[in-house]
Amino acid sequence: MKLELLPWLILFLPLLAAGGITLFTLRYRTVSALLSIGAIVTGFVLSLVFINANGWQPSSAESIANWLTIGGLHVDFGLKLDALSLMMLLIVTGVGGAIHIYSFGYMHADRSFSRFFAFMSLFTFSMLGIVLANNFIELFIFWELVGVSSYLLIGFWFEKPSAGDAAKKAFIVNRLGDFGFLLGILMVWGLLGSLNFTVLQNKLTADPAVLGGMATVAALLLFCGAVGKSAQFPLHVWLPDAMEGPTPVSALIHAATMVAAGVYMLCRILFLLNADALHVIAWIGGFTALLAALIAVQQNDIKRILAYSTLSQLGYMVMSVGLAGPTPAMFHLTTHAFFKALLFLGAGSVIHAMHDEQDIWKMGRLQKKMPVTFWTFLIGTLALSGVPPFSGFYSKDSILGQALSQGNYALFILGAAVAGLTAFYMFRLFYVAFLGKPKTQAAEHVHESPAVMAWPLRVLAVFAVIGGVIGVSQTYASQFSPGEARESFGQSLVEPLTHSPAGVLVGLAFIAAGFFAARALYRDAASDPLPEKLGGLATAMKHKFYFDELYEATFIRAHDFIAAVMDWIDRWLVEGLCIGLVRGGTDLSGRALRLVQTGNLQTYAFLFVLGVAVVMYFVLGK
Amino acid sequence: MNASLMSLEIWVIALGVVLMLADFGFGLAPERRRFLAYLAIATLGTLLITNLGNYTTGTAFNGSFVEDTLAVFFKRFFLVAAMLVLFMSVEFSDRIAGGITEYYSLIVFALSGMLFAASANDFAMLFVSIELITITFYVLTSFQRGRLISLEAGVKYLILGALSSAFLVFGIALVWGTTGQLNFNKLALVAAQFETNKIFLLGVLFVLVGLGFKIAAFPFQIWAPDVYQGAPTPTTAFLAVGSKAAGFVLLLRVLFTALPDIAKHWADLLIVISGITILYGNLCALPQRNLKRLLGYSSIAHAGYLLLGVAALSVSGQAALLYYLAGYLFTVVAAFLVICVVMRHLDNEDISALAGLHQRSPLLAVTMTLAMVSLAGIPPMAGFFGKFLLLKAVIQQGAINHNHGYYCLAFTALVGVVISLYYYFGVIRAIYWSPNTPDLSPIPLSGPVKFSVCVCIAGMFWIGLFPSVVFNLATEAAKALSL
Amino acid sequence: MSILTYIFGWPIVAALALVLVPRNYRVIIRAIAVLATLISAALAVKMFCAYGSAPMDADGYRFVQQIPWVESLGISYHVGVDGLNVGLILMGAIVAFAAACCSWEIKEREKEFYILLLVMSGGILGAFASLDLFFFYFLHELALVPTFIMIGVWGRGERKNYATFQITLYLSLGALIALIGLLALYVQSGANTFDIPRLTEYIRRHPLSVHAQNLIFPLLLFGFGILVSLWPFHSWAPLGYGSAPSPTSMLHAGVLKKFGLYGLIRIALPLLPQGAQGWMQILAWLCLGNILYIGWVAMRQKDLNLLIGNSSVAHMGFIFLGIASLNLIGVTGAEFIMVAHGFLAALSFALSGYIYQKTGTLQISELGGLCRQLRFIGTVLLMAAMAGCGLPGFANFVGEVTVFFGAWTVFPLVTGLALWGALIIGAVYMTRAIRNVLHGPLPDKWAGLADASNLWRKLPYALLLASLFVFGCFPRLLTDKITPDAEKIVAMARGETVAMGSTRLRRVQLGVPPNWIDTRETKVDPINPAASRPLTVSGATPETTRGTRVLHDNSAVALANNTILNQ
Amino acid sequence: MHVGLEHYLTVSFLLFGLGLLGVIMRRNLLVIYMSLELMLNAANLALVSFSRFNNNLNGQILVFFIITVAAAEVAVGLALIVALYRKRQSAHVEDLTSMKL
Amino acid sequence: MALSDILPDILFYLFAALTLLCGVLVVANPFSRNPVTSAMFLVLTIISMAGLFVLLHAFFLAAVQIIVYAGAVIVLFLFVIMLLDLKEEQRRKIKLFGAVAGLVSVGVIMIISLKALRAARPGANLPAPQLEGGTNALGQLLFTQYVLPFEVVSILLLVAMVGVILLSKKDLK
Repeated sequence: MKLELLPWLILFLPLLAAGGITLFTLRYRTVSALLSIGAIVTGFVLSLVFINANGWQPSSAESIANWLTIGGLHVDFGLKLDALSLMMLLIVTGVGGAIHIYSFGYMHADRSFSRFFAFMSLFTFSMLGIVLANNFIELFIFWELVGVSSYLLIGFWFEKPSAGDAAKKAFIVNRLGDFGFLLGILMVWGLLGSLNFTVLQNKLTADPAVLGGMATVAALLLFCGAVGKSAQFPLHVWLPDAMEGPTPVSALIHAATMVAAGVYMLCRILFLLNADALHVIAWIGGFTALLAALIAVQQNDIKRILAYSTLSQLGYMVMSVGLAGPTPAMFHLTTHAFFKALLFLGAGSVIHAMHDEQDIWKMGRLQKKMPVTFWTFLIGTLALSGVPPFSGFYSKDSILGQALSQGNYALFILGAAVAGLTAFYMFRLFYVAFLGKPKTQAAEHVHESPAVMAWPLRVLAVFAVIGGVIGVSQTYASQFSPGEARESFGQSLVEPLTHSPAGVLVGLAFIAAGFFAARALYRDAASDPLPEKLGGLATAMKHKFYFDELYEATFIRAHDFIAAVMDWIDRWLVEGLCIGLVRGGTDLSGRALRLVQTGNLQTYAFLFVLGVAVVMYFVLGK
Repeated sequence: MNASLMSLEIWVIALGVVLMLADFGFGLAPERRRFLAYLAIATLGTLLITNLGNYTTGTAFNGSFVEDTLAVFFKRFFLVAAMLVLFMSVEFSDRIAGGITEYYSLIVFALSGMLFAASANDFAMLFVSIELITITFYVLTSFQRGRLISLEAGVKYLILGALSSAFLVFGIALVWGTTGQLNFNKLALVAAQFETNKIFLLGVLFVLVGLGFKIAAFPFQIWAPDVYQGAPTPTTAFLAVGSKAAGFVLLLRVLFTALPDIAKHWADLLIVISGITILYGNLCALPQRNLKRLLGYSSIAHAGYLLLGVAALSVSGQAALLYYLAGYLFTVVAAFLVICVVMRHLDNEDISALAGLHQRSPLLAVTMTLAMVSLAGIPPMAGFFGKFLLLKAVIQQGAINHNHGYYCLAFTALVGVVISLYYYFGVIRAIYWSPNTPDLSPIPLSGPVKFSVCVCIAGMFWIGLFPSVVFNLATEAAKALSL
Repeated sequence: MSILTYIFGWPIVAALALVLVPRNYRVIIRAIAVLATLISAALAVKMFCAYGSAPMDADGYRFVQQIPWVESLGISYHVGVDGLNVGLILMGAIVAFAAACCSWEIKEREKEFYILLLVMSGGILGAFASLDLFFFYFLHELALVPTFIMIGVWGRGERKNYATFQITLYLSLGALIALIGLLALYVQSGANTFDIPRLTEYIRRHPLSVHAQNLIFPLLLFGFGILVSLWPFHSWAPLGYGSAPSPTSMLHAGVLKKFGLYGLIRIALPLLPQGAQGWMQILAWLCLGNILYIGWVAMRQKDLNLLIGNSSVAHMGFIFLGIASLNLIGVTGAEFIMVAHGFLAALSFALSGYIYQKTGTLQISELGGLCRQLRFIGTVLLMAAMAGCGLPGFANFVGEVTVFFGAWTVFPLVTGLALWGALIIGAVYMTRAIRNVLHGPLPDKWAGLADASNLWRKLPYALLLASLFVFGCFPRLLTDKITPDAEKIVAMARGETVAMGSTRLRRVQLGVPPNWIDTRETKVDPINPAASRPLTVSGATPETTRGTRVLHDNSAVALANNTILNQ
Repeated sequence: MHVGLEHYLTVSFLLFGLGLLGVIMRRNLLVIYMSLELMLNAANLALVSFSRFNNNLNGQILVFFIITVAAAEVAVGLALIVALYRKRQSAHVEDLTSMKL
Repeated sequence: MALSDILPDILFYLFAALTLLCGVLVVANPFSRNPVTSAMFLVLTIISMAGLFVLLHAFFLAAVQIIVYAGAVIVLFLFVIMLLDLKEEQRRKIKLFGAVAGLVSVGVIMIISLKALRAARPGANLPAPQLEGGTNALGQLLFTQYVLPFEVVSILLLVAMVGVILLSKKDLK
């Protein structure tokens, strides 16, 4: 049973790669890249081997080493192996591996090539850690590591001020979420005395009321972590700015890692979330989905559109979790990983070809010159829009179905409307960037990307097509609702229709509406016609509903103001007044006291006698 | 009569007379006169080893002269101090226009006065020994009569000294008049009856005024800065060490041998005086730029620290006082030695004259630094363990008596130490990192100076690092007080 | 002779030896200093590794040596280690070595500098090793004074003089207040001994009166607190560190400052339990002053050194919080941060020193984009900053999280606010600093900066960083040593009556009551545990109830029979 | 009322007070010095009267010593004042303030 | 009451008044600020005090008082005054504050002392005085019990002598 070692190997291979690159191979670009790619691809292969050998629910569910024990605080470093984590393992290593390979081509000209791969491997390691963590502290450790890896990667081109700022913003906003997360962890530990998921689950199963009145608070605090990491409203602002990193990084962040972590974590700790908390979570998710979709409609940067679409899709997933549907959520997370990675890499390919031009209004008519990119991007668009039979259709529909089955019609309608909006902005992007007339000189002279970039696109495109019907959903279901019958391939192909035909129909109607609207508006447009039609709303959408400005004016301003006040107090009251008073007072009293040393003998004699008089008065005078 | 107990004093007086007559008899050339000083030092050293190495305790002259561990402790102290001061005087001799041999002999006579003070056990001896010291110091202070400030210092010391003598004498008169006893031991037996007799208490108070003047305790400290500044440097050193120690030994005898009961009642007075003395000395020193004057203020502060040991009213307090004095001896003499050498051609003795000393003479720079560090009470120098013991004694007393005054006193001492760090470090700063150093010529050091400086450094380290010996001696000495 | 004597004796001996070396033999001076600290660091590592297997004396200390010094007062030279100081000594020795290596930036009066540096190193290591109150204090003072002189002579910046005097007076005040407290403790106990084990044993049997405890504890708290820059007595710290030469800052902020905390844990908590009770609430709120207030102040700093100095002050807040929580987890966490912060502070100041040495400024506005030119230094600085905002993988994270867990059960509100300081404010000022110093475009004037080129130059940074990593990744190396002794301290501090007869017996009693243990085995062990190399040989002695858990090979295929606490 | 010890002591105290007053009020060094002599004499008077009324001769011995010491002190003091006068051409205390603060 | 009974009292009051009056005139002569005047009144004070000594039967000390003090010390004073050719003390502006403060502090000392005297009443319950301060008795004491202070005083005189020579030598070698 040497296979027990495999999860550890899968987890630590990327770390070894990162460490090795940093310490030894910074100068050898290709070696570095191969180390990094090798680590993740090996991880993928080993994951497959492991799953093949042990199935989705290995008999030994945890593999543990004690990391820290202090009295009642017991922290393990353990791996949790179940369908949820193993599937995520595959996604992270698989999709991540494709992105790694793609990066080899994309980043080839960069001077810090080795450093890039070191960071990528670190990022992969951190994400794998989140996936495999079996307790809260371990999860939090990797949670933080993901944060810092994203910080490093977003700020990869640190000489660009905007990149530095974006990295900083991502880090701090994530930290805001982590603040709540850690508080939640503390609260759960305080109430239940353990950090291990299995132990916690057993306790809660044994006594569901053990959390008492704090249940909702604790659940929502934990959710804060997901809000930060998965960029849910109101902490969604960092994700679009994270575009400042190289495009493969965006692909990694948006598709397989980081943002997925929040949803994954919610599914992992689902047993801790009570009904009230879930309700809040569902609405936050739904609202984020709608908000992001609206903003995406008016963005012109190709990566930003994709970024907001990610936000929107993450909203779906969170909403699904909130609707007590972890299976649809994870299902959508998986398919989304495929097509969003595809889309980002495709966008990267375009940007690469366009010499770092990201404005869609400067592209156009790319299908001839970049066929692979064009077709794969189209597949990604269709999948994201939820067009059957692409993978996105199945996953999105399962979420809408979940809403219906929970009887939450408001969220159902909201979800369907967002699906329509998704179709609208994606086809807007597609029409403007890939079809129509070339809008600039650069767009006329593009070339297809090299094979090392094209092949990951092709592979991902295949999964974007078939991702919905290869049993992903069933695998998750085996985790969250064990005992359900496994479906055959044919059943899963038509599963949405059999399960909730109404949902499918409404959803498809919205999607069609979105597509035709986009087609009507943007098929031949040279500039965006929408702002004139929508007026102020379009401006608001373009400016992301002014969230950045709002935070700038409140949170950041408040902190800077408090900091200024504190600094003033420190400088003038503590340092200046208190210390100054003591210092000045001492000095002054010294100067005053020695004034009696007039040098005049008579004064001295007088003071002498005065001293005697005073002493006499106190000793004998009473 | 057990006059053999007094052999040390007799030898010292003889030495003084010999020194005085030697110059007449042989008409030594000026540059040879320093050999007289070396002779004196050698004699004193021999006496220190032979006479005090193996002493017998006892009393003589109807108990007016006592040779006990306390007396021996102080006699050793005074001998070492006098030897170091004599070294310093040799270094200083070119600045004393007339009668350097007389200067040496006066130091030896002052020493004899201190030795008598160490053994004084009745008020008559107390009075005459204190007067012998004081009158010698009038002369020693104004010895540089070419310098106005030396004379001015002499006059100030004279008038205020005479004033304090008048109080002392009047006090002795009242104490004797009410009790009929001059001998300390006999007084101790009857003093308890007079606890409420106001005339008696007035007398005690006046005696304390006289002694307070000698140790420069507040409010009788006013003379110290002027006299320290004006007097020739060796005199100042001797004044700071010897005269102060003589004041303390007499104070200890009066308070704890003669009047232990009264002392207990006056704990609060002692606490207040000690605290104010510490604060006054340290605060006034803060803006001071003249180095000798600075040490004058600092010596006031140190009188305050020493008074902690008196105020503690316990054997451990008195032992701490003695221990502290021992460390203080080497420290202060070291500081004045450096001043004496460095300020050779300077009249103002400003701290800035130390600028660049670390380049001009690393040895002197290190000496001064160590002296300041020790005065500030920082390990591993002598001052640290001394202050440690003093504070311990005070806190101990506070714990025993539940008198919060002791805790306040400890805090006052603490504040004083912190304040003092400022000016002590100011001196060190002047040595090591003065912005402008006009004079960088190396300072030549004579062998004896090097020797005495090294002795001082060794003393500071020895007492600081291996306190057992001195501390045990001090404890033994302190125990003699209450026997 | 105990190994501890050598650890702190070498630097002192080397300092004395340096006195005799002529000042123009610069290389020899440097070599002696570096060698002495290297030996002492190596010995400290050896001591740390051998800790588990070293024999314990009756009081639970190892490597003990005792020589009477002033017997009538009960003062003796007594050194020894237990879990509370073993990490500190290791950290101190390593930092001292790193500081000696970093002293290449000193160009003038090298001899004096190295003498002072060695005295400081020896003094502080000795203070940590000392089990006698007098030497504990004495050696700390001995180490403190060189700090002042070093700042005064080799310091920088226009406020150097002010900073020197402020730090001198402030710290002396703190030290003296603590001294009064210690003396009062000695006097009130009536044990007539300065020996810490004797005193502890005595006081455990004859506790001080509540009145005395109430009198002494604040003295120790604020005396030591001033030494550790407890808010609002902090203002010496940023200024002093900002002006000090970097080896001094490294040693002081890293090592010397921990003295006060160590004193609080070692002396104040166990010996004055009732005095401590009332103050813990106040201390918890004061520590917020460090964490939040100083955090905010740090956000406003325009000088890198001041920023690091402020952040170092802010970090002290977590330690105080751990102490204030007065439970095993909190105190262990506090001890852990003490070690971790030692490495971190030393590293940060070493780096800022490098930058200052190369650029001549630490004004954040003047710097920028340095990561491009200073690859190594920039990377390490980035890591240090990340460690400073509590990134996992670095030792600080372990300590801070542990403290939060410890404090949560006692002061949930304070913990929550402290979390805000740790996670948000720390992140804000650290990332801002990185953004402005390392990121962004490189100004032309810094285009010629030279990175730390050879291995020798890189060594101190790498060493400190590696230490942070090692303890961050394998915290049990330290916690297993700390916990048994922290348990004793906490038990005394909470006034729990425990049989103290034998440490070993006690650990069984206090260890883990059986009902805490969920013996569910979650993992079958496929590898023969005996065959795998144990990573630590620390406190997990076989006879403890927790003996079944042994941390295995660091290839992370750690497999162990697990015990899960579900208290 | 018969003249007793208190009367003599009263005179002694008053004389002491007069001396004190002289020391702190007069500016001429010589007069100050004379006032000091008054104070010493006050002590002598106290001693002698105590001696008489206590039937104890020791006090008179003390007086003997005091007179001797006072004479010596006067000699030294006057020499000093003369030396100072030569240097400063003044015996006024207010002119002796070259050292202060 | 016989004259022999009250004569000592009358003489006491006479001498006491004379002593104090002359003392006042030494310290604060309203008519003259000349040090010579002060010195002359000091002589008178000392002589009248010698009278008090006689009343106290301290005949030897009375003689010493006159010989040493009036004869030697005051003459020394006068010599110095003449030598220095001191002018009458200039009437510098009296600092009112200083004067008042001085008076007050001396007043406090006096009041406390005199109050203490009245409270203590040291003269009460004493046996009748019989002591005769004769030369013989004094000499006995001085050369037996007090020989040590006596010798110390001799050194003191030696020191004073040397000191005076050193301080007043004309030329500085």
